[in-house]
Amino acid sequence: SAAEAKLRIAWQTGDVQTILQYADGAGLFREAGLDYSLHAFPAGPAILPALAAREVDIGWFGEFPTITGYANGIPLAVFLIDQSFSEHVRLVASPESGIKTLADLKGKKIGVTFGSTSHHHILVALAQGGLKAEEVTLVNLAPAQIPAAYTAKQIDAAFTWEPNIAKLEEQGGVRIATTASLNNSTYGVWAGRTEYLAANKDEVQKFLAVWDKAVDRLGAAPDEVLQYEAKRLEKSPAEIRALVARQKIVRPSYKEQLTDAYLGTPGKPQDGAFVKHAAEIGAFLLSLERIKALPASWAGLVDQQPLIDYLKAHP
Amino acid sequence: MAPAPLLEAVDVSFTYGASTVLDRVSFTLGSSEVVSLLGPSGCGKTTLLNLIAGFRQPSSGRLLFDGAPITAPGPERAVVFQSGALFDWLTARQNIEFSLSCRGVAKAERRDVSEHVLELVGLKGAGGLYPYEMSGGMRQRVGVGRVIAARPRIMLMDEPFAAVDVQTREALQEELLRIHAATRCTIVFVTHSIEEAVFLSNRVFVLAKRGGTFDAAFDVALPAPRWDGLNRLDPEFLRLRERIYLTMKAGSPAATTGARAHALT
Amino acid sequence: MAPAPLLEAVDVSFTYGASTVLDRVSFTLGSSEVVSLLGPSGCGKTTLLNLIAGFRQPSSGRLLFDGAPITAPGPERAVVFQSGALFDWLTARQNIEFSLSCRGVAKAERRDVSEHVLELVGLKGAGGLYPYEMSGGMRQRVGVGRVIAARPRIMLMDEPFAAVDVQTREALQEELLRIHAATRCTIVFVTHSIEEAVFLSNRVFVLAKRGGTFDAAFDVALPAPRWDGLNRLDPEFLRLRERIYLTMKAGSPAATTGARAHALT
Amino acid sequence: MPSPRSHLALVLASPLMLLLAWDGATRFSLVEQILLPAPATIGAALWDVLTRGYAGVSVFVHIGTSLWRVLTAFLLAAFVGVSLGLLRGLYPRIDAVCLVPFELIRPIPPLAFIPLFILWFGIGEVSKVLIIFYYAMLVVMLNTQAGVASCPEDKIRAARSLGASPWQVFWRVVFPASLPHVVVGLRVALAAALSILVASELLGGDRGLGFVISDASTFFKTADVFVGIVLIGLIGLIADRALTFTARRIVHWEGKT
Amino acid sequence: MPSPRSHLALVLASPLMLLLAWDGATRFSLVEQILLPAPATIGAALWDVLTRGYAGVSVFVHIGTSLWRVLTAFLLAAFVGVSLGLLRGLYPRIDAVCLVPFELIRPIPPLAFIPLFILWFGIGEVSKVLIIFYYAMLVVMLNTQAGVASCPEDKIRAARSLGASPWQVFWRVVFPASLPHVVVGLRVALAAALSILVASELLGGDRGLGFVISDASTFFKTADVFVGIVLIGLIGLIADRALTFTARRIVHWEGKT
Ligand SMILES: Nc1ncnc2c1ncn2[C@@H]1O[C@H](COP(=O)(O)OP(=O)(O)OP(=O)(O)O)[C@@H](O)[C@H]1O
Ligand SMILES: Nc1ncnc2c1ncn2[C@@H]1O[C@H](COP(=O)(O)OP(=O)(O)OP(=O)(O)O)[C@@H](O)[C@H]1O
Ligand SMILES: [Mg+2]
Ligand SMILES: [Mg+2]
Repeated sequence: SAAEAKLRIAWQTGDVQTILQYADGAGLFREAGLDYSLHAFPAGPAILPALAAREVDIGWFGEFPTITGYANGIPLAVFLIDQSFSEHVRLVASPESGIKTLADLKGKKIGVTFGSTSHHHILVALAQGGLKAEEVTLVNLAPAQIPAAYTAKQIDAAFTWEPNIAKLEEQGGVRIATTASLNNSTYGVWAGRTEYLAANKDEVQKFLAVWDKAVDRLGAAPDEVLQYEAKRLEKSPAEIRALVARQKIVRPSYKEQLTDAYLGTPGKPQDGAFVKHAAEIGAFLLSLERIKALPASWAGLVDQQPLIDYLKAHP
Repeated sequence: MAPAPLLEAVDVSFTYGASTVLDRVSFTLGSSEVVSLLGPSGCGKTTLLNLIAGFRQPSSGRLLFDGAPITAPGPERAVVFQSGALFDWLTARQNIEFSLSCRGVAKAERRDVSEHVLELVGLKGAGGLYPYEMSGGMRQRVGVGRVIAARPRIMLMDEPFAAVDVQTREALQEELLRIHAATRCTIVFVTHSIEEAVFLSNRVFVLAKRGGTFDAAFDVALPAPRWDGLNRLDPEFLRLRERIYLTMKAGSPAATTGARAHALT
Repeated sequence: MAPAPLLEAVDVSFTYGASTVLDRVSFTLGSSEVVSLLGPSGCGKTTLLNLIAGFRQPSSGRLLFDGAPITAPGPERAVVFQSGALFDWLTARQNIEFSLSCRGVAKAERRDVSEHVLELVGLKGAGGLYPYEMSGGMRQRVGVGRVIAARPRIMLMDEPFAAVDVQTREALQEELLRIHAATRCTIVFVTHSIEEAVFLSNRVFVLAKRGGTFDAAFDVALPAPRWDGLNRLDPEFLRLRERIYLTMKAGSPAATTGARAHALT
Repeated sequence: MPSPRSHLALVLASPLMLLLAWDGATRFSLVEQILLPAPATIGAALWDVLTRGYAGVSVFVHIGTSLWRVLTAFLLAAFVGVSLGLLRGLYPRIDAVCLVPFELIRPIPPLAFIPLFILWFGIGEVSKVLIIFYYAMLVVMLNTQAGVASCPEDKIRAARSLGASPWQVFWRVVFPASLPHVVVGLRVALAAALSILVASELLGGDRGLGFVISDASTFFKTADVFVGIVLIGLIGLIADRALTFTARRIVHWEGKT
Repeated sequence: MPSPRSHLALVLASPLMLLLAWDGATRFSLVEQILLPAPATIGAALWDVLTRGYAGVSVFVHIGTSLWRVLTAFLLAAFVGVSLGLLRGLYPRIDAVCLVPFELIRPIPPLAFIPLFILWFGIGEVSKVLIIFYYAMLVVMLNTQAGVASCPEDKIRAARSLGASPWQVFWRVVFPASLPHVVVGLRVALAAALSILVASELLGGDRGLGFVISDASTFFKTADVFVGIVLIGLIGLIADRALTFTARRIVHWEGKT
């Protein structure tokens, strides 16, 4: 329509979005003179067609959909790592199942979401427990259905992420493994249409500035920041704080992001941990036949330019 | 010998909303009587049959069959509908066999009966046709055949021969009298043909145009069996026909009381 | 003066699958003629009307209206259906006004016409009833009124008075003749009443039972206007009635050729 | 026929009995609350949602948004579905042309269209209304076409020989004759329109009862899922009763001929 | 009436024309491939899925699994729906009792029931079949009930006065008289059953065409989404034609009275 905003931001209602809710709710974007609009989606995969159809410009994702979208031909690039989770994704087992270690998973029914990071996690976990995939029963369930299936005693354990995994723990589920304990990694990232990122540098820079400021504020006055998301999720600030704490979130600074620990040093994204992680996930997806062929290069999944520009302007 | 009373109507009235269709109609019907109803279009003949059939309840008054009030339709009172009301999904033969198959009569026997009835109503060879493949008069005859096959104690026939040609009509009338002689069932016959009424009935009721009362009743004292004995040009027959014609033309409401008081037994 | 030919049937045949309903029927109909069709039930009268109306096409032969083949129904050929075919969602009045409102006639004028027609068919005061609130005979009269109001060039009437009482029937017959005298429209009239056929028509066609051919045709040479001049007991009238009755009873197939050769003009 | 009074009593008694049975079952711990929250729990959640909104938005905004989508789609579907259905019923050629495309689309799950509709029609109202529209329209069309087939041929013939133009035959005869079928089509379509509200509101956005249900189930808030269910159910019940009530007045002749 | 031959030609021509238009549009870059893959792309994807399966499982397993679920649910729905519909149509008391509960459930989105069905009936076949069943059953029931209402009163009266028991009136008169409506109900329900296959297969599992579609859309494999759509569409088309063909032979009298 005629009145379309210059920056159309997609976000996920099914995930915890503390910074975004604060930046929007407290008017940070507006103060920065950003002409923006927010577009809610139930989950990451739903944002992909919207990006492809140029209905939105940037979006918040777990790294999985960005990898599948990129591999399946959507011209998108990750330009900012919002967070790296170490305990966001967890394997929780019911006490009655008798599962205490990864090796105990043998012969059990485990709920995972096929082709998602949790599927990747469980395969890593099985390998570490010395098990083959055939030795357990993996039950494909959407994250939202996992608490119900667990409650109805349809599964012995489940590997999934917040907020659903917490429902299992609330019911007495026992934590068996996490991203960190498996030495795996998983991220929340901002990705945008490559075409947009190249043509609308101003908007992207304003966005990065606001984001930087909001993340700072979270450290300084957590309750002030968290109140917005608490309201949306209808939880008390304390509950939200507890949730955020369970996720064990690491938010790398913009400077840190342009190192090999994250998006790679300028001009060398292929050496960054993120691209390496993407390549590994890509191989995994290929083995599952969720992507037909690997892209020529995974480096194209990352666009370092916005951060390079930002750091140049804000040394 | 007077036939035993089978149907008794005492001050039967029927109204649709505000309009009175039948107004305190009373009569008695002996078993194995043949009674015809004559009357102007819209005077309530079909409505009266509906009440006797048990499709509707009188708004007031009593209507007794065999001494008990009529509350629902039943196989002892079968109806030939003015509208046909054939089962569109059944062939002529299946329509005729309907009552038999409801009673669980064996297939071979059913077949015998329907074969016979089809011949009787002049539809030999048309047993396999569906209602929509038949002409108006053929449909009507299936409706008649359906009731004949059911062998009810009382047949309620609503203008059953209205859509058939003179020859077929006369043949059907004679068949009906033969069936009546054989089964001694009671027949209430609605028609617009005075000749038909006189030919078939031992009593003829004439309904009045408005108010739905009985205008007059006539005893028919012609020799039986009529189907071969009586010439339709018999002077007594012609005289009665003329009398009824004139009564109806006059539409004299004065006759009403007489009719109500009238009782054959 | 011989009326100009309006309808021409040349060797018209019609079959349903394997069964031949009409077999090489030929006749010519002058404009403003009244012709009656008589014939046993199921002989093909309704089928013939359907062909003239344009509802179906002949399997072979030519059927011309005003010199042109009949390919579709049209307002110049209106039909009174044996089955009624009233519009259930319209009142008696609205049914009668249907053709007028299709032509876009103004409401007030429509109302005048329907008021007049309702009275004509004896349904004054019943204009507001829906078909399911009417008796069988009332419905039939609405069907007649609907066609009268349409003022077609040819009226195709399929047993239009079969379900009404003698008085109403005679009145309707006389009204029909009056309308005919006023409009000079052509009428093809199907009936099972020989008396009615003779009373109304200037020619009577008799169809044969099987094979769907014309059995015989009779010219009716009675004085006009018949609606008040002619006594239904006129000896000429009675003699013709009797002749037709006997012809039909005999069902002589020998007469066929004669009928086919017959032409009034 | 029961009297109107005893009829109403039965109508009201049956849901009450179910409610009591449900309440009893939860009260005497025949089922766990987590499997089936007690009516009181759902009532409390309903009250909470009614007074405080859901996800920071007033419930009336959710209801209004959804109603707007459903009504727009339904009205469009009714109009297009009836028109197409009549045309298909009357003209075999039009029917032949429509047959394969529509019959191919009819069984396709609306959920399958979600990514495609986002691609084609975006994430705004157009997509959301369209996905309800196509589904409801196909139902109305099918029923209307069946209605045409049920129209006695003699009535069409009568109309034509009384001088009705094809257009007049269409609207004055075939349409009223097929109304009994059309009404069923509309009733099925109305409920169907509501029943794909959740799918429709998966097309992006954070407004509407469909969003409430899917969001609540994402966060495993079973009581709130029930709140959404109850609200949609009630809206559907009321709408259906209104439709049926109106239809009965219009199609008064049904079954009486 | 076009001849059967030209009818068939039209039936086949219309999807072919659409296919050509679609192909042309992609060939001349009127739409981007990412929005609408060319027919050839989808054809290749279809071939790939047919020969190599989807997600490591033969496509015939996916099809068979889905068909089994849909057919079981549909047959159950047909039987229960017709029986209940006839009962509701004939007995006002039964209708009154059923009214509110069923009308409350009818508009509820099947997606809303997913968490509840998992809680109540687990993640096995029972859940998946039940969710299709309830939805399809309600459609059949509604149409059947409307069919009863359309049955001319005189026919029921005729049957009763010819000695038919209530049961015989039920099955020999009311049922055949309502068949035209029942058939529409079955057609709508059959497509509806297929159309909630995706929702049904969200109830856990990695088999079935519904799973293929939701999985492909999760991974933005648009061509594979189309493959799922085309397969369900074809199944629906064939099933509907078979149903209609049979029904026309059974309900031969329709519209002719
Ligand atoms: N759809 C059809 N399929 C097969 N045969 C049919 C069909 N319609 C009519 N017929 C046959 O055509 C013949 C003529 O029927 P038609 O209705 O023309 O008779 P009719 O002369 O009008 O009889 P009636 O006086 O009883 O109305 C009948 O024998 C009938 O069985
Ligand atoms: N459902 C109805 N609602 C209102 N009035 C009705 C209804 N059914 C019939 N009537 C009226 O009842 C009266 C009697 O109808 P009925 O069918 O008994 O007449 P009839 O004597 O059989 O006439 P016919 O000889 O024309 O068949 C008519 O005036 C009619 O208008
Ligand atoms: Mg009557
Ligand atoms: Mg006829």
